Amino acid sequence: MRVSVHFYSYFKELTGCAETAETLPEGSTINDLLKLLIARFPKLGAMQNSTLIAVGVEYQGRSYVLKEGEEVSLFPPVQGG
Amino acid sequence: MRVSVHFYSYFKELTGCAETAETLPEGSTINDLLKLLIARFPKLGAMQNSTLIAVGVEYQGRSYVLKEGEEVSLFPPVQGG
Amino acid sequence: MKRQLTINTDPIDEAALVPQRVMSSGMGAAVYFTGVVRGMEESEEIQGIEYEAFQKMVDHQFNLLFDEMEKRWPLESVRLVHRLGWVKVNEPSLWVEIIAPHRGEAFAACRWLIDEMKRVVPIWKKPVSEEGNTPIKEA
Amino acid sequence: MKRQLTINTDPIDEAALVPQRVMSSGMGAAVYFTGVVRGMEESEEIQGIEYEAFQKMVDHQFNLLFDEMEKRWPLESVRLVHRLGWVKVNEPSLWVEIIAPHRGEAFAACRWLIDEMKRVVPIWKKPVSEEGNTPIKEA
Repeated sequence: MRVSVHFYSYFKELTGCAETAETLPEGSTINDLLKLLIARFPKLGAMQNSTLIAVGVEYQGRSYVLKEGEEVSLFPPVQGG
Repeated sequence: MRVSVHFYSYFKELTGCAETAETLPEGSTINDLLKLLIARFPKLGAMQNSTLIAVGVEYQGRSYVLKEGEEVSLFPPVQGG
Repeated sequence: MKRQLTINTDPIDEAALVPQRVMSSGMGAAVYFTGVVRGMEESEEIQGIEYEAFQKMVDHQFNLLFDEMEKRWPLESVRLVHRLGWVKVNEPSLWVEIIAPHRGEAFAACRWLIDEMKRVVPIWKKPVSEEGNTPIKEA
Repeated sequence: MKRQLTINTDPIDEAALVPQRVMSSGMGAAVYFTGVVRGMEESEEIQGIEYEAFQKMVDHQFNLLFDEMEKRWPLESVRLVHRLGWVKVNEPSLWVEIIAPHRGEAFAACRWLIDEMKRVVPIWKKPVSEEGNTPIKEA
């Protein structure tokens, strides 16, 4: 299956892109996706503990099981105001 | 010695006046003044525990020793805002 | 800490007060509060509130509170407006603004000032009902 | 609880927002917060902040917070404006208004909303220094 991946804030600079896509086996979790992304964008590795992850507009944890076509967003801690 | 006494809020209605004066012996305290006032205005008696007292623009306790010419104010709990 | 205290019978004009705000570049937070006369007091409908003050003592007690605020928090300024006399339901009787570097101290100082005001500043209110009476038994 | 959420690049016009307030006669308190861009970030002088948002998620997360506020406090309304894009030092980036029957719940709800916003609403800031660089090491 295929999911799109969006980066926000300085994660765009760490990866050099705002958006990408990954192909994963059915039943893959966010954790599986993160491993693939860190392999492609090694600078994301150091950020792992502070990375926030959303699927669509909801926050999700590392064990969330991804579905075909979902939009995953990765970003650093938020800081509005 | 003589002190002036001012009433605020519904204390004016309890006493029927906004201002009066009392003559007391030297060394008298606010407590002594209160006794005289309650004798003159018995409705003040029921208010004793919730009466706030100022001399000039400062709050003072019952044991404060009054001086000639001071302005004493008696009023119920404040409720601005 | 700059202080601006206005206690009189003029209507409170928030739309004029807000743009008069002065904030230096180290300040990040403005907290302001508007207290408005509610239509009910002790479950009885009222038309408004008549505010009475012991004015000279009001000024002094507010300044004691401002002294204390200055010790507790790194504030740039406080502005406080309290209306006296007759204030109709839905009209503001109190407006307070606190300017501080961060929101934590601005919120804390604003709440503290209003709480303390209601404890020590000699202002009293007399709610007036539809019939022109005072519905609250005050004695 | 009425909700009004404005997230865009327009300057925040408090002088226009305040008079647009709607307050029914049971309400006694309006609490406001204005967050302004400070001239220093991490002890370095800056010219302003560039705000970025994941807009669709911002709207959703704010609405989740409003749902929670509605459960916690008897509020009449919340209005929140967050500016995006370039905001210069001394200009507001955030404005919040809470209308409630009493000041206690208005202050509590206003503080809670801002604290939670800074935890879950996907908005980020990039401080820009005098030289046009980003002074804060963000990685």
